[in-house]
Amino acid sequence: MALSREQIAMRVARELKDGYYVNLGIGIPTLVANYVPEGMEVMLQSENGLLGMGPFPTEDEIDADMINAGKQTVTTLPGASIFNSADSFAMIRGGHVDLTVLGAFEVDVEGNIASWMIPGKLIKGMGGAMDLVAGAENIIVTMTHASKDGESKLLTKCSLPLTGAGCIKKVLTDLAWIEIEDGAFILRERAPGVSVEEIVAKTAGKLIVPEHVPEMTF
Amino acid sequence: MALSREQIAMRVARELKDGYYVNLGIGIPTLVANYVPEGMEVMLQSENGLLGMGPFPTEDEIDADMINAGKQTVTTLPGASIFNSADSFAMIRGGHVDLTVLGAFEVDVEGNIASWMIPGKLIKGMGGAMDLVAGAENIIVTMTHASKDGESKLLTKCSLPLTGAGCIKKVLTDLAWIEIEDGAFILRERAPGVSVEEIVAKTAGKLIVPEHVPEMTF
Amino acid sequence: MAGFDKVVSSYDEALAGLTDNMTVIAGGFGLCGIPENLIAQIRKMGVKGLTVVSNNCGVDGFGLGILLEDRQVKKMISSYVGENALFEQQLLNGELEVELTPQGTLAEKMRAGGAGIPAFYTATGYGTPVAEGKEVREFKGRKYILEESIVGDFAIVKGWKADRYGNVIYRHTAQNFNPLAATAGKITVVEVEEIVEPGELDPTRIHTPGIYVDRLILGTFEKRIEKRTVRS
Amino acid sequence: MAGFDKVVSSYDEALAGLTDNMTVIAGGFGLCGIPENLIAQIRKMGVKGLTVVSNNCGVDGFGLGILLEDRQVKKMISSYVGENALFEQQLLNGELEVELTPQGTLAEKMRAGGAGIPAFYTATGYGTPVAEGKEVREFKGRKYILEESIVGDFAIVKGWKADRYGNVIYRHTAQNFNPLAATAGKITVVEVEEIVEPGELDPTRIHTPGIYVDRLILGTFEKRIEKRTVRS
Repeated sequence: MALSREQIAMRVARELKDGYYVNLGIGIPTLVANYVPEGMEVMLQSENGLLGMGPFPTEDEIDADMINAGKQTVTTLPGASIFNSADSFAMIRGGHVDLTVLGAFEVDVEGNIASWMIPGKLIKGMGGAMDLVAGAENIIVTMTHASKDGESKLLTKCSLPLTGAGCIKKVLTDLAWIEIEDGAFILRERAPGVSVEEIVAKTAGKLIVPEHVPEMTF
Repeated sequence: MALSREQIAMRVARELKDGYYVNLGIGIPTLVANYVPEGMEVMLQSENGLLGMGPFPTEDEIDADMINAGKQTVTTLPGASIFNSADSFAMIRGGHVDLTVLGAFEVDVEGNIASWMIPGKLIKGMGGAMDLVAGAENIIVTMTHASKDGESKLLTKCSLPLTGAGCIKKVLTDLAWIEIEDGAFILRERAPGVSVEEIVAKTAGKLIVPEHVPEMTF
Repeated sequence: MAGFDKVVSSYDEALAGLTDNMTVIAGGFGLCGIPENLIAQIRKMGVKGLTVVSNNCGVDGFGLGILLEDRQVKKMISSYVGENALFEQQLLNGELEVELTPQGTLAEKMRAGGAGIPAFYTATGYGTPVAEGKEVREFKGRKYILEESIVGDFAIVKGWKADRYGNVIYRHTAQNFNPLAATAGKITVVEVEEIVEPGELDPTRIHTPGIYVDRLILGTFEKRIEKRTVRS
Repeated sequence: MAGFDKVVSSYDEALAGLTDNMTVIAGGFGLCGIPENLIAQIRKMGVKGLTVVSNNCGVDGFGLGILLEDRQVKKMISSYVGENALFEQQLLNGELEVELTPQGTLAEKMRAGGAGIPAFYTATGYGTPVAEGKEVREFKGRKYILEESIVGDFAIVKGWKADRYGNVIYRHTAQNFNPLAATAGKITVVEVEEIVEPGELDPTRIHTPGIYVDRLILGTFEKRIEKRTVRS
């Protein structure tokens, strides 16, 4: 069965390491914060200028001047720091964030990613996503494997305007954990109960299937 | 008679305006702070990261962590701000300082200035001087008109390695107030009792002498 | 000490000199830390043909969004259209020129504008539509694009506290683009919640030194919250 | 929370991994805000062939000056030789390679190194020996030169207070180059006068967020004054 939003977050959380500074994109990536393993600490960076983001506030704590990059009201944890947008992106562009998790419309076998516009139809803008994918060494893209119409989002070549070129190496979809190497997707893990055949069928770009593809367990 | 150090500072101080942010170089320029006209306020920028520099401290106030760009112990005035070196030079390079006063070895009719090294003999380094002359619109150079051997320091072309090219428009020497325009020095004022002839004799670069050259009064 | 007293007493005075076709750089991220009264004053003045540099363009009916309603904006330089329907509609219709700029590049362009740096290289946007028409250059085996700085005729900024000399501090994440915008305006106007005496703010914690501030005004703020999220 | 605890307990540990021929970026201006114990540790370690990036090179017998005595420095990248006789002598003799760099350019090179900006344009140094071999380019009618960023194998930094997570604040003008150096080291080591618990430092006044700091050590400091000036 396809992974739930929560399972996607749980699987991403297994990539965390103690002491990681992490930037979590809007949507599913945000949920990763709920699944940080016991005994491990990570610190969340929000690109609007906050390192050490805490949980949402209580009603009493709500403060219009304290938001995250998704414009949600948040809190800070002890040891947090707050800075301007240039300093925030200096941190990101300079490669100081250990892990970035973000969503996408499409990725391809060259590690390209498209996530910010569908010409003639939807223009969200790139926000900080172009900086994040250009600055981070370690990026996980989370997205559904295929559109509602069954169109694969893992392509030979992205069809939409790019967010970044050749920067993605790890993709977690609702069906599979995939790595990108030497111009191909490599199927590393599959969602519980999802067959290799289904993943192959729903992957448009070249997919390498190792002999053994373990099933994720939760 | 040639101007004293104090008179040079006094003359420069006449160029101040109320509300000016001013950077004063090491040496004579520093003395300008002592002659700010009554009822006028200027704020001193020190390029090591201080805006709103105050006088030297009393013995009790001395603090190793509070110095100016000349490495002298100083104090701050109410309304001061302290920042890092990149922010300090952002302020300077970005043209936010209203007036810069600094010394030099030589200037020439093209507005070039040399102030940081004498090849094979003396290397002080440029410190912040190259940034200051490149960033400021309004610069006053203070220096002696000629060396002890009588060699002019106002030249057709600087002989020493430059600090900045085409950036100087105002020079105050111990003999004269000179402006630089269209490839020539223009004699605007002379020191009390100093003749136009003496100034002409000690100026190597092309010097335009207006019909009337007022004597400075103190 | 009149020379350093940046305080003006009316919003008319605060934006005096702002005319049609000027470039205005605005601080704020989403609706957080936006100079809401200065924006309202721009609407009231009715100036047209503006180029507005701001990460977002407010929302429908609040913040910079109100300038779209009256078609006062010719061009937006922003990173995010997001959920602003009028912004997206005017953009898709071609009524509004938009230069979409990555958020970090936008922040750095403002900083560079204030810092006398005309251009810098960044890997951000390389290989994307953002790179179109821009120089590509390799440093140490990696490709970068050249981005030019931004300077505004006016910068409009929302601070928390300031002293009369224009030294400003920002509150929490309402800082965002504000100190950068402040450096990049030919005329920088700051509105704040509180004005204190010089010396009351700790010199080492001033975010915007007064040298960048031309006019300072005391305002009252709605501080609308865009996404009110709470934990149970 | 071991992952964010940056505190080490000895200077040996603080600079472990520093070897011959590495590049070290040092904070400080003159003798103000210099990482004096980390410098002393480098002398003790006896590493050679260093490239040292620092505005000054201390004075004879104190600060970075002590590394010149033992010929540990192959190259200095600095803006000011000043009154350091040994520095000037080794430079004039050709024993020491020196890349004289304008102070503001040096600061910006460090910031750019930490910020992932490989190069930027500045008017500083145009038409001077500093421009030799560098690209000249015109923007809006003015000439600028291209300057590349600096990254160090190590950055050595002197802070005032820090928490265990490595959030640092600096005292007065001892800030200077320190926060810039801190961003530009592959390994950044900070020595401070006081270590406090996370949460004690106001988040909006932290000069160096802990993300930049790899190792933190508590030191005691002589804080020598270079020019003791007093008013009567």
